[in-house]
This record gives sequence, structure tokens and C-alpha cells, in this order.
Amino acid sequence: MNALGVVIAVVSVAFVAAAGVYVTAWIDLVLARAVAGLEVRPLDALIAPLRWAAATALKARTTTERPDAEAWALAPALLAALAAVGLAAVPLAPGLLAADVANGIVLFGAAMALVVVAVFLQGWSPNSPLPMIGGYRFIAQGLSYEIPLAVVLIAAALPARSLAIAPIVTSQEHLWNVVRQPLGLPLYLMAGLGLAFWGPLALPEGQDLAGGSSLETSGASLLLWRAAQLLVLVAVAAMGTAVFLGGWLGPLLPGAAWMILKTLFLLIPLIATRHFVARVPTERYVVVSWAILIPLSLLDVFAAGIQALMAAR
Amino acid sequence: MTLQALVFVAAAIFGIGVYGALSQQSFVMIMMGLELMLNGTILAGGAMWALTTGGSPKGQMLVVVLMTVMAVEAAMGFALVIGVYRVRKADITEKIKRLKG
Amino acid sequence: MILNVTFWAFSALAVFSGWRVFRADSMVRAAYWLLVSFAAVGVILVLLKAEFLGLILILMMGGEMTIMAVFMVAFMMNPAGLNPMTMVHRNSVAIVAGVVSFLAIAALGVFARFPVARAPVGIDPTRRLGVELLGDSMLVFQTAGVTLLAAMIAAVAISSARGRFGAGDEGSVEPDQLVPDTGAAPERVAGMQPGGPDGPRDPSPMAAGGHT
Amino acid sequence: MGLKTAFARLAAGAPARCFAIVGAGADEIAPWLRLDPELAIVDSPRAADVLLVLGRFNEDTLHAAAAVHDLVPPPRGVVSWSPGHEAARGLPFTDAVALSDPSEIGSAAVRLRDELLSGRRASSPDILPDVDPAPWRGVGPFGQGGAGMTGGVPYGRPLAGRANDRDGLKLDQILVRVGPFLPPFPPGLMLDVKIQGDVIQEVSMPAAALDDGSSVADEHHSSEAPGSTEAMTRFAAVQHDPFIAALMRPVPVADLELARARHHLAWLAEALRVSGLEAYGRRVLKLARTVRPEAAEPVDDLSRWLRRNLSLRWGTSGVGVVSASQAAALPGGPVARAAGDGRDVRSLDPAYQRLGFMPVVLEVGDALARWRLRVAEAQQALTLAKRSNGSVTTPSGLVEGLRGPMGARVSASTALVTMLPELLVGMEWGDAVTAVVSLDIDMAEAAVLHDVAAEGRAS
Repeated sequence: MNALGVVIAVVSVAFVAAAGVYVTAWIDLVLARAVAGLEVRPLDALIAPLRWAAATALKARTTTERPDAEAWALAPALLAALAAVGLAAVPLAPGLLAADVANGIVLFGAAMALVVVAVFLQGWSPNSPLPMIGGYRFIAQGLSYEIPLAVVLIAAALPARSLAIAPIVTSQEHLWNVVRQPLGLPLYLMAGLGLAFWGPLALPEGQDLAGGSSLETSGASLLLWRAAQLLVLVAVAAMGTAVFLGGWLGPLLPGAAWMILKTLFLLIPLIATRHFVARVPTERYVVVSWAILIPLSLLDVFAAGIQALMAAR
Repeated sequence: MTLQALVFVAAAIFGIGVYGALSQQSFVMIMMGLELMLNGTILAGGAMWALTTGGSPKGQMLVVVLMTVMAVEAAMGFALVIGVYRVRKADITEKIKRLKG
Repeated sequence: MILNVTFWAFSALAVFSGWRVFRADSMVRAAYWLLVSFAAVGVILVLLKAEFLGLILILMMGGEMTIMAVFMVAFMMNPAGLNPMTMVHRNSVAIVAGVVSFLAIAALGVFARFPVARAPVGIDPTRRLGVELLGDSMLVFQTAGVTLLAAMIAAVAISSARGRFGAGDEGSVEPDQLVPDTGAAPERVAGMQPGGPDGPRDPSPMAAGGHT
Repeated sequence: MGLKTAFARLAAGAPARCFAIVGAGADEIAPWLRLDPELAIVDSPRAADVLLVLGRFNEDTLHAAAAVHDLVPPPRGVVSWSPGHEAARGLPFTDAVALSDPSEIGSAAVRLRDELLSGRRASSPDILPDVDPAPWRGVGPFGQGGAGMTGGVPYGRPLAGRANDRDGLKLDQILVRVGPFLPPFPPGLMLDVKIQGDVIQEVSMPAAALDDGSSVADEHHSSEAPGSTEAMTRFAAVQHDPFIAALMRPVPVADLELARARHHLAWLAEALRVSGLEAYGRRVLKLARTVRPEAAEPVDDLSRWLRRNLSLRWGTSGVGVVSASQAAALPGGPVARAAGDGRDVRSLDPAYQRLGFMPVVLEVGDALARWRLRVAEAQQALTLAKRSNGSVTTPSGLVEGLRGPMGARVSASTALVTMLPELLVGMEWGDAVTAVVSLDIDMAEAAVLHDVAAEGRAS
């Protein structure tokens, strides 16, 4: 790919990231009002995230007694950077890929593995007990979702015989992976919710911790942290689209349009879990993850392997 | 990015690892020293593969084996720390006078 | 040019962060400095076209260093470094050993003659590694896998609260070595139940008393 | 500057983000604040623009309130309200907007926020001095705070102590004081908790906990007899509570039962919010405000929805089990009834007997049982209110209140607070919060009856 192509891809990833975060915040607000039994005013909801962001940006960044100040400042930026790398690994349209590496799936996995570091630092560094519990919780949660996430992604790469994502998309020309590997997408989405610490898996930031790992964060840091969290959610949905729903493949519409539609198709249920599913207790989640999700994901990868062998013969 | 430069950097990382593994009292910090030594080794292995083997996958194979060593080291290290701590309530080397049970 | 600048920048980062590991007061910082060192080496591996290995190294170390940080917090007496302290022994010996090993290896790298055979452009190292792993080096690969399995089992066995002959914190000694009186042995076996990781969720009896 | 003005103008249309600290006498206002479209009640003072100071405080809680005030990032402001036009008395918030009408809270908060963000009003200054609680550096040879390697108390905070954990290891344990204004907990509740990771190893009440914060008692209370109805009247003067009135005179059953249904639903709204279902909680809160005995179908729908929601069941079943013997030690109330103890003062009242009242009793005693029991009681209360046909209670000195019998020597809240330490030990933090929320403790009730009990012991 030439330099111009890279620039175009990077710019489009930045645009998709900003738009994705905004749309996610909007959908969440609309759903919240609908569930709360309030009048849904989509246009008012369109400006509400901007109002919140403006008010938050005007607040000072406060500090606590003896925080790990550098790590605290780093954590939101790290989360945002990791989410952006995750999104950059996804081809948005044929040939439109910012992080053009031969091991896109591994790049995504590595970025998502480091999310644990960002959230733990966010919880640890304010030197305050409830955020610290939030940080600890996310370590337990992270070790539980990482393995199913990596295994189902590898299973999805098997039919393509490649770890790059564009070939994985094109390998779904005739049959999407969501059909070929029925276990894959549900497991991936469950792991993705944990990754974005959203909804039922918002364990580090639950209401029982009064906000948990971001309890002590204010001002621009808080704004960046929230945006980064939504960006993780967007990256999860986009990667899920590319790997399980055939990415840009589809009739009539241009590839990018299909990509956007399918990403929204995954994003909306992910966002909605926050309003319909209660937060699960940490310990029970960890037990279920190790006792059920990991064996299921292994089943998924074995089944995919057998299918790949049959196809090769 | 010559082989000399790469080996030089790998040696520096390895040397710091040696210092850490020998000087630290805390078990976990000693493990960090060992990991840093392995980090230097991985870098050297990667460099040798890229610049001296002509792309033979055997070189990468060595790095894979090194990573296995690192994983085993971490698993056994953590397990031993817990085991020793459980029996002796010690988390630094000085507190273990005898190595016998 | 850009490649060289990137390489030296990440090399400097890898060495600097490696040094910071042993100079950080906070245990969490020490663990994450080590992660930075690994990540920098991972990036250098990617620059060397060993893309898969570099990324896997970062992926693996992200999890491992987090576990290490939690270990440090759990076991160290002053994990956040709020109370500065030094925990080294034989410092000068260690410095000498470190410098000597650095010089020896660096000298080897500078003066030894290695065959020059760069990896050709246009090969797919990941694919070749995969073929190698499941082809010629199958045995090595399998051995590594079995070693990891053995390490997992051994780690669980060593760290488990219940030894073969009773609770680990009581020595886990064979019953007849411990007490000549055979009548006491069943009690010890019965004592295995509470306090284990999968025991009841109330804390061990020792935690309930003592602090008021 | 231009950007700042633009941001302030953009932010002006949003609800004011408020952190509410609730003292005595504000129980009537506080639960309903979340229904105000002009307010966004946040969980952390760090995320707030405006601090709402509602009710009355004593010296200790005022100190805690001042500390919370200093946590709000500038530009910040304070809106205060207190029952009986005594808002300003004793509050350290010099530039607070003091209100006498609680219905103005929303508009006042928004106005204050707009003035703060646009710079027309100065941020409220720190109240407490920003200093280390103790000198620290440079005592020992490494610069540590004491003679030993980990000696001393850096910044006046002892380092984490060691204690056995549930896996038989001896690991760090930290002491955390929780409350009195931690959002998931009832306002005024203070606990000293020792945690290892997120497992609670020890819980104790700070000495002042029960007298703290919510105590509405003042200089008169020595003249009253223990358990007297005067003490309850004093309570009633603040609460406008039909249950207190029922202690002394006949009250329509419909009034009592509607109040009960509303309370249980409002409690459910808060419990749902803490479980992560904030939007649904708001729907239930609105229902609690508007429900009428003639139109109880939404409550039946709610009950069905709750039964079907597996995630709620997952998070509450088996959590915070109150055993049958613990329930027997309680004076009664929903928590005891959810644990199989069927005592209910209403069973003795002729009016209820005529309506064919049978208490709802569940056996399990966990948080899930308490959730279900309260919803079932809300449904039952609405049915009773509908069928009561104007019948009135017979005062007998005892009334089945919202949390248990009122007029007894020990209130249910007092008994529950006393039970907390043994209940919470060994739980993970999330389960502990679920358990505390499911008990529905009212610290004002606990404090009044604690005063009364203390007098009883003294005389």
C-alpha cells in the first residue's frame, strides 16, 4: 500500500472512531430514555452527549492524596490508544486498512490484552480503596475473557488460512462465519462486553463501587476515559463484523456501507445489555467463564479445525 | 539495525536482568530479573533469525521455545512463592535460612 | 532511516525501562516497567519482520505482568512505594556480575563473526513458522506443550492449600511421620476440608478472630 | 476563552450533575430527586457540578460533608435545603444557595451550574486544609516514616496489615471507613471494613455510627421515657408519616397500604439502580410516585418482569442469607418475613382481619427472597388499599411500619444495623452491597430508637 493509501486509511479510522463513539453515546441515551419510560426525543438526545462532554471538559482535573500521578494520567490515554489500535486493525472497506499487518488478529488480540493494564492502572493509581477494588476486579475479569476471545478469533481465522483480517473477510464470500461457527459470535460478544467493561460486565465501574475505577477521575481525564470505553465497544463491534458477519461483503450497497450497517447491528444489542441485564457478581462471572465459556470456545476451535481439514481434502 | 547493534541492546537488557536477579531480595523481583534476562535472549534470538539464518523458521522456533521457558518460569515461580509463603511466611530470600523442608 | 530511528528509540526504551524495573518504589510500577521493556522488544521484533512473535510477546506479557503486579501487591509489605525502602543484597557483586555479562555478550556480538544471511524479502515468516511448528519441529513443539502442561499441574500442586497429607500451612507431612499415635491421623485428614480454595465462602477461622 | 464560552453555552442545556448528601429530615425529598429532569444524580462527587446538601447534620457528619465538598472538582457550588427553614444553621458552606422550598432544587442547581461554568460565579473554595495528616519523610535511613523497614505511619495512614485470607495465605489487609455518604449505602450508615482484595474480612461500627448524622434528637430528649410515643411523635414531626400517626389514632388502611406500596417500589428502584439497571430503576421510581390502588396492573407487570429477569436472580440468590434464628432475633418486618418468620402486626388488627389479611412469607432469607417479598407486599398492599373501603386501623401501640413493627423497643433498622457485621464478613464487596441494599436500613429510624434505647438503659 502506498503512503497516500495509508493516510486515507488512518484518517478514515479516526473519523470512524469519533463518529462511532458519538453514535454509541446517542444510542445509549435513546435506549435509556425508552427503558425509563420517558419520552424519546432522538434529536435532543443527539446533542446531549456533546453537552455532557462540554460540561466535563470545563471541570478541573482533581487529585487525591499521594496518587501515582503519571500512571493516572496515562491510563485513559492508554485505553484510548489501545482501542484505536484495535479499530485500526479492522478493514473498513476493501483495501481500506490502517494497520496493514499480516497478523491483524494477533494485533487486535495484543491490543485488547493490554486493556487490562489500562483499567487496572486507572483503578490502582488514585490511591483510593473503591477504585482499587475495581482494578482488582478487572484483572479477574480480564483473565477470564481473554482466553475465549483469543480462541474464537483464532477459530474464525482457520477457514481463511490467514491471520490477516482482509483474507478472513473474503473467506466468508459464500458462508459467513456466524453460520459456519455458530458458537463463535455469541462467545465473542460476551468476551467483548467484558473487554469494554460495559453493562452486565461493568464490574470495575459498578454502582456498588460508586463508579469504581473512574470514581476519583474528573475533568478532561474522565471525558477521555468515557470516550475510550465507548471506542473499545465500537472496536469490538467492528472486529466482530469483519470476522463473523462477512465485513464489507454484501449486495448492492458499497462495502463501507455494509460494514457500517453490520457494525451497528452488533453495536445496538451490545449497548442494550446495559439496560436489560443486571451486573453479574464477579466471582460467579469468573466461574462461568472458566467452567463454561472457555470449554465452549475450545469446542468452537476444534470444530473449526475439523471443518478446515474437511475443506482441505 | 545491524546485528552488532541488536546484540549490543540484547546484552544490555540481559546485563540489567543479571543485576536484578542477583541483587533483589524479594522473590517476585528476582523473577523479574530472570524475565528480563529472557527478554534480552528473545531479542538476540529474533535478531539472529532475521540477519543470519536467511529466514529459516528454525530461528523463530528458538524464540517460541524461549517464550515457553518464560511461561514455565513464571508459572513455577509464582507457585513456589505461594508454596514457600504458605509454609514459611517468607517473601524475601533472607527469611529462608535453610532450603530443606 | 525511519527504521533505524525507530529501532534505536525502542532499544533505548527497552533498556531504560529494564533499568527502571529495579529502581521503582512502587511494585506496580516495577511490573509495568518490565512490561514496557517487553513491549519495546516486541516492537523491535516486528521491525525485524518477526511480526507474529513480536505481537504474541506483547499479548502474553500484558497478562503476565498484570498477574505479577497483583502478586507483588499481595505479597509485598509496601507495594505502592509510599514508604521508600531498599531491598537489595550483595549490591556491588550484582552490579559487577551485570556489567561483566553485558560486556561479555556485547563483545561476542561485536567481535564474533556471524554468517550474514538476511531473511529474504517477500517471504511470509508466520506461515513458514507455522509449517515448521507442525512439520519438522513438531517434536519440539509437542515437547513445549507437554512441558507447559506439566508446569501447570505442578504449579497447582505446589500452590494448593491442600497438600497430599493435609493442609499446606501445617507442613503437609505424611501422617505416620508426623504423629506416631495413629489415632491422630484421621483428624488431620478431616482438617483438610475447610479453608481450601473451594471450601465454604466464609473466611478461615484465623481471620475471624484476632483482630478486634 | 472563546472555546470556553462556547463549551459553557453548550453545557447549559444539560441537567445539572449533582452529588447529594442526605442528612436527617430529608428522607421525603432525597429518593425522588432522580425523577427531576433538571438533575442528574451522580455516584461520585468527582463527576458532579453541584453538591446538594439536604437535611440537618451534626458535627461529625458536617466534617464528612465538608470533605465530600472538597472532592467536587472546581468550578463547583452548593445548593442546600433543610426542613423548617434552618438551612444555613451550622453549615460550613459559606456561599451555598440556601433554599426553603425543596421543589426549587432542580432549577436552582441548573442556574448555579450555568453561572459556575460560564465564570459568572466563583467556585466554592476548599473548606478543609489540604495538608498531610502526619509528617512522614526522612525518619529512617531510606527516608521512610519510621525506624523499621516498613515502620511508621506515612502521612498518618498505617500501612496495610497482614491477616490470613480464605486460601490460607497471610496477605495484606486494608482498613476502609465506608460512609456516611457512599451512594449505594443508606445515607448515614458508617462502617469500618477490613478488606483483602475485595473480600470483607471484618466489619465493625465506628463508635459514633448510630448517633451520627441522622440523629434528629436535640436537647429535649432526656425528658422522654424509653419507647414512648413522644419519641415517635418527634420522629413523625419530621417524617409526616401515616405509620406514626397510626400509633396514636385510627388511620385509613388505604393510606397506610398505599404508603407501603410506594415505599417498597421506591426501594426496588434504588435496588435496581445499584444492580446496574439504572434506566429501569427510574421507570419503577416513577411508578412508585404515581401508582394508585385502582390501577395496579403496572406493578403486576413489574413483578412478572422481575421473575423473568435471570440476571437479577443470578446476582441476588444466595446473597446475604438471614437464617431463621437471625430472623427470629429481629423484631419483625420484611427481612424477617423473607426468612420464614411470619410475624406481622397487621395480623392482629381487626380492620386487617376483616380484609382477610395473611402476611406474605418466604423461606429462603436471601437477597432474592427480600426482593420478591417486597414486590409481593407491594402488590398485596395495593389490593388491600383497594378493598379496604374506608376501614380504619385500631391503635394498639404497635404498627407494622415500612421496615418492621413501630412502637417496639427496638426498631427493625436498629436490629439490622447491629446484625450487619456478622452478615457481611466473608462476602465479596459486590455481594455485601447487594445484601445491605436488600435489607433496606433507615439510619434515621435506627438513630431515634437507639437514643430511646440508650435512655432506657440509663434510667
